[in-house]
Amino acid sequence: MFEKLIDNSMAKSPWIFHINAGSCNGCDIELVSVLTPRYDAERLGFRLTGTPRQADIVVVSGPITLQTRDRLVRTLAQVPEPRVVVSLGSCPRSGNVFKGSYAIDGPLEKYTHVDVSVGGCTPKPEAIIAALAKATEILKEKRKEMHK
Amino acid sequence: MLPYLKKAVTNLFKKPSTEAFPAGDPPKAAEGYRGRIHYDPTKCMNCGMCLRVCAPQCMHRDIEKLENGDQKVTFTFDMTSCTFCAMCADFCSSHAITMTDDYMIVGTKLEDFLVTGTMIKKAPPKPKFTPEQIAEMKAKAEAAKKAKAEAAQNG
Amino acid sequence: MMAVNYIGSFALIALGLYCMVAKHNLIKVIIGMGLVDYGTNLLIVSVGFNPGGTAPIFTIAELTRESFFVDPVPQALTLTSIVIGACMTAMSLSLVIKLREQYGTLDTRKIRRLNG
Amino acid sequence: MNVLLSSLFHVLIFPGLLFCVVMGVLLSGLDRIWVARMQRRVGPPLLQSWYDFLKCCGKETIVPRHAKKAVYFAAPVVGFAALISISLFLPIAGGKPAYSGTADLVVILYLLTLVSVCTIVGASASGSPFAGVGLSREMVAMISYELPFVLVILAVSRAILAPGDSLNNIFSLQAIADYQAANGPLITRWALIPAAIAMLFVIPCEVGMHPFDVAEAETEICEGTLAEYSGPPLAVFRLTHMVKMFIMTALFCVLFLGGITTGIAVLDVILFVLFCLILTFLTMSLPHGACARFKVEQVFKFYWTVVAGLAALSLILVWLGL
Amino acid sequence: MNTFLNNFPILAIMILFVGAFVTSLVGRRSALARNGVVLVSMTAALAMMLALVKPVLLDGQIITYWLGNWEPVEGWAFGICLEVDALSLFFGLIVTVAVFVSGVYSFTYMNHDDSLVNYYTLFLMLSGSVLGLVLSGDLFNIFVMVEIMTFTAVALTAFRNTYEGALEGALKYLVVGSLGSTSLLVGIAMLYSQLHTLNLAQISALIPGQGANPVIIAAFAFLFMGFATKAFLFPFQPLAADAHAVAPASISLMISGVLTKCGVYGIIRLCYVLYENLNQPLVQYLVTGFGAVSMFICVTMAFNQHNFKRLLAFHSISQVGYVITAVGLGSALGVSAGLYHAMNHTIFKGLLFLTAGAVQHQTGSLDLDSLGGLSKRMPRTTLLFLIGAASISGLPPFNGFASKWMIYQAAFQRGAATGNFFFLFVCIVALITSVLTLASFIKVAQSVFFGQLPEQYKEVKEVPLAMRIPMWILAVLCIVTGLFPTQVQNYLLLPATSAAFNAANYIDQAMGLGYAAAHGIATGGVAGLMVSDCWNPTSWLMLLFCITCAVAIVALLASPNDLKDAHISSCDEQAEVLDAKYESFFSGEESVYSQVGGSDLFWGFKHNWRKYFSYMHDWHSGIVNDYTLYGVVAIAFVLLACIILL
Repeated sequence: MFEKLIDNSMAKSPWIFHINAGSCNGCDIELVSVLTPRYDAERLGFRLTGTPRQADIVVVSGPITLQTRDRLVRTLAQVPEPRVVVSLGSCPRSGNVFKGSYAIDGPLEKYTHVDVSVGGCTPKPEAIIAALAKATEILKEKRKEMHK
Repeated sequence: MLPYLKKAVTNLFKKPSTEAFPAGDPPKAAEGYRGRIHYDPTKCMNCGMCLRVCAPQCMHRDIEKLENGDQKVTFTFDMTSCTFCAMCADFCSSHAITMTDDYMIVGTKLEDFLVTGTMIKKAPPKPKFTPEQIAEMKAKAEAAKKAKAEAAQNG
Repeated sequence: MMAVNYIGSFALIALGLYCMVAKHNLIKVIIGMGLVDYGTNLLIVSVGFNPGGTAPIFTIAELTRESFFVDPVPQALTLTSIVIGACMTAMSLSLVIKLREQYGTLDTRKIRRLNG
Repeated sequence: MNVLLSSLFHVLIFPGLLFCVVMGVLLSGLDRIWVARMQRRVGPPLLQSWYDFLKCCGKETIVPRHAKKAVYFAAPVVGFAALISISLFLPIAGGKPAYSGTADLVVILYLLTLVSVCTIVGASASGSPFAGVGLSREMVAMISYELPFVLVILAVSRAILAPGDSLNNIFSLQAIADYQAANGPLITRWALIPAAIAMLFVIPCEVGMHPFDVAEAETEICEGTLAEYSGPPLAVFRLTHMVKMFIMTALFCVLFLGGITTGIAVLDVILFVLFCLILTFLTMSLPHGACARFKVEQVFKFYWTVVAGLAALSLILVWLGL
Repeated sequence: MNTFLNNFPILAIMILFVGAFVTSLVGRRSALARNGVVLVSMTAALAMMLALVKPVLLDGQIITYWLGNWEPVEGWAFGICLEVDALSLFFGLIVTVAVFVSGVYSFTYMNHDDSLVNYYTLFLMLSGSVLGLVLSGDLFNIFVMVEIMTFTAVALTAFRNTYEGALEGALKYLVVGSLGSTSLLVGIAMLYSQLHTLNLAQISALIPGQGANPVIIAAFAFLFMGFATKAFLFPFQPLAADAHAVAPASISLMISGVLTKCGVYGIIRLCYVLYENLNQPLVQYLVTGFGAVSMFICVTMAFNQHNFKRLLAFHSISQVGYVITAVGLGSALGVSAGLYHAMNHTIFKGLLFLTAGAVQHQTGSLDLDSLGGLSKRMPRTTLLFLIGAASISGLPPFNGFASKWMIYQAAFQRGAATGNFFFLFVCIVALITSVLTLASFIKVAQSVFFGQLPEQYKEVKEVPLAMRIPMWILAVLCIVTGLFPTQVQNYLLLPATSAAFNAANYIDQAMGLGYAAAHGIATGGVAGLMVSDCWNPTSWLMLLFCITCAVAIVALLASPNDLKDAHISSCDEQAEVLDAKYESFFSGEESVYSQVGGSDLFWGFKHNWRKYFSYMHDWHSGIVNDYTLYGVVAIAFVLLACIILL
């Protein structure tokens, strides 16, 4: 009977867990700047958590280098069920300028279904906020299917 | 012990400096911001410079031969692979590629990120005469010139 | 005159304690324990001494009003205390023998695996 | 029968579950807003903590391989129950406490210890190395705030003890409430001012608020004690964290601001809530907005020297009969 | 009242000694016979003690039994008497219950060892001598029983002599133990020199007449230090640590649960019945001071131990420190709190030692740094350990809480009544020690039972049922005495405390009526004691009720039924699915074995106190001479203090 209530609150308090799969830290700084006073994602209930166990939205940044590949896969597996994967910037989706290099191992699509992507080599915080907002809707949809 | 106590308390009474983005429309990007690529197929002359100069090879060109020798060229720019360095825009001599200031490159499917444009590259105009005709015309011209020269001498 | 006994016993005890505290050889420590024990035995015996009293061995017939004995109870105590002292020494020596086998030395400064 | 009914009411509604949860959510929401405003940002909506709780309830619970399932699930619930039963001992808004045994303060002290122990045993049962580090830090934090907390309790119970008094129930909250009803809140006795200040410092460390939240430091040790928790157990742990804010501020009000009552029950409760809000701002939001997280041994050194000194000072003053 | 009941005390002691003798005879041939004899003698002694409960505790009678029927002649006691009043029966009960539990435990625990005949002979001798000490009413008889107790305890400590350090621990125990016995003997000799009698009742009648006779006061100092050695108080606590670390678990239970209680019994008998001088402030300071110092030092020492049993040993001394502090307060509530804590201590410390024994029996190691995650393989032992740890650290529903709460109450009350800072300081030290106890037991829980299971203990199995039964007996006792403090107070503690205060009745029973009055001993007594009813069943029900409604809410919110299975997904042991989902989060790394436990816990606390900890580490140097030196210095200090100030 609380299901509808829980679904709404799922969209209202999405917690972000950030995985840096070898990124140049441009996107990482942008993601963290989303929580600063200027852009303040906390208005929408976002909160950066330390463990995948407490994460709803997993934000991946950086081309999946060989070193981070199995760590990425292992961490993604440890996120509890209704979860959404957001790829930040161009690298996860296509490997950006590192495409074809020996050190990276393919787009993020190979490992999980990427729900929302943000283009831009360091996307602007507003773009990230828009993406995260879209991610919360998808989260809500997933939660609905989960208990239907 | 609490160095920023005064700052914290005074901030309490100031207006929060947060943008109202999700509420209002997204603020305009800075002037000259290298955002999403805009491709104007009409200006493009399929010289391929952008392809050569693009580091992440985010462009893809496929050429389709039409019956009258024209080429139907479609360019697809993959925004998720572009680094927005605007090299293509600089090298494009016909300024077909320009960088807009649209930074909202957000999407769920791949198609949201593709900028495509197709142009028909006219085949170069066929010479009106075939090479034999040209040879003929040349021979006629020389004959006429010779005839005029003899007329001038006779005259 | 009685003071000599008491001084003697406390001297013995003090000597024994010095031996237990200062000596680093286990055998000497056990000798110290023995000395302390003899000191206390001497103390208990001398507690029960009444000057001029005879040995408390008598038959009911000889028991008269003015027969004056030495107090027998401390002597009984001393007997048990001597027995206890003896088996204490015996047990500690057996422990020392086993320790010598295990640790290879009798120096207390080396037998200190249980510390901290 | 009405004893059962009234105890049901006490447990479930007024000083018990509902009141505590509502107050906890309110205080936690306000705290996050105040901290945001201090950083000149808008801050989350008021009921954000409630949404967090509901969302966690909706999530899947993954029990890791090294975890001990029984203790993993029991720890949050027992901790939460112990916390709620503390609220039964508190004479909220000057009224009679729902349940007053003889020496409530020691019982409250130990129930608070039980709550922290449940967090620690829960972390230990989840078997993750981060949780191991988290529980060791939580224990050090507990040791550090226990000394001043004890000194404050001794000072307060000595203060209300008139010389000729019967020495039987010394640590009882009822006696404290009566004393304050008779001659004004304890904070007005100047000998107890250092104890009140010490208590103000103890509250954030006990609750685990930002400057002293060495146990659940998200950045350094990945959520510390809650590293392996997800779903409903995590929801209960976060609810315990919220309700603890209310319980500790309520305890301060009961100990030091007891006597201020206006007679009308509803008005008293509102006054009580107002005190709790002010206290939350003073003790938890302000330090959170103003300074960064302490290191573990700094927390310990700070509490055992400065705060314990304050409490001991007031204990000595009270002991000399001032 | 020369009923058969009258000679139960001597019968109980004799049965145990005869049992020892018979086991050594019968034991050679068959193990079953040996175990049978041991079991019979233990249960007989326990039954007799329980039979005595009705007359002595409830009706307040005092049973005296003159050995060899040497009744006192015209007011002068010659014979040796056993005098069982409520106080000694209280301790007698603790002793027999602990003996029974430890005996049953050792049937299965010792099956790895050989030459069990000697073990059981010594074991029965130990229990017989301890029971004799508690029941006897004659001073020299107490000394003899103390000697037997020390010898058997030393022999049993060194029972597993191949074990590393066993002989060393036994030798140190013997050497410093002999120091304590000698001081006891010197005290008795001094007393005898002045009073010419050894009967406790008569001594307590004659002492007030002596007034400030220096020899009597010196005797008090020696006797106090003798009993303090047996209770392993402050300067003697390294002995206990060494002895426990190496002794088998059932013997550690005996040493910590029973031997220390005999030291406590001796001190109570000495201060309350013989000298009745605990109303003088100096003696209160002395006894409470000793208790507080040993309480604090032992808990901090226990804080960074690496051996499970050595940690438990230090804790048992710190809990005995609690008891001595409570007893030293001199108030009725203090003594009853002390007795209550003594009983609780034997129960939960016994339980903890048995769990330590179970861990050693299954994994073979006791090192806190190398164990871990045993809760997966030994779930019931973990539950028992948690019960023991919860009660020793004084968490509400368990028995530690009730007795510790009474100790704080008594200390604070004493402080408030007399108005001096010493008792307040003691109360604060007591509260801080209780937190540190909780800290070190959380350390043990994390490094032994929870956390990750190392490779070599993968196949560890649960302890056989025969070993768990005694543990369950103690666990149930833990919970029962914790839940009903009022009943325990009225039936057990009140008679024992009034017996301690009412020396006159003790004297009259032994020496004939009117003897006490003739020597001007006021008939003290104890009015009804205010008791910690704050934790009676109704509040316990309240907490249970809160738990159920909390669980209901979470279950309701979280999981509609179809989501149930998908919702709580935990990996079952059999299908060791190596899916990373159930690995613990290692920030992405392969989850290697990385147990956070043992000595690297509580870094913040240890870092701040590192100078203190390193000093204390060196203080326990392990050299026999140092320990003897500490003992001698302590005896000298107490002697001087008594003579000058008393």
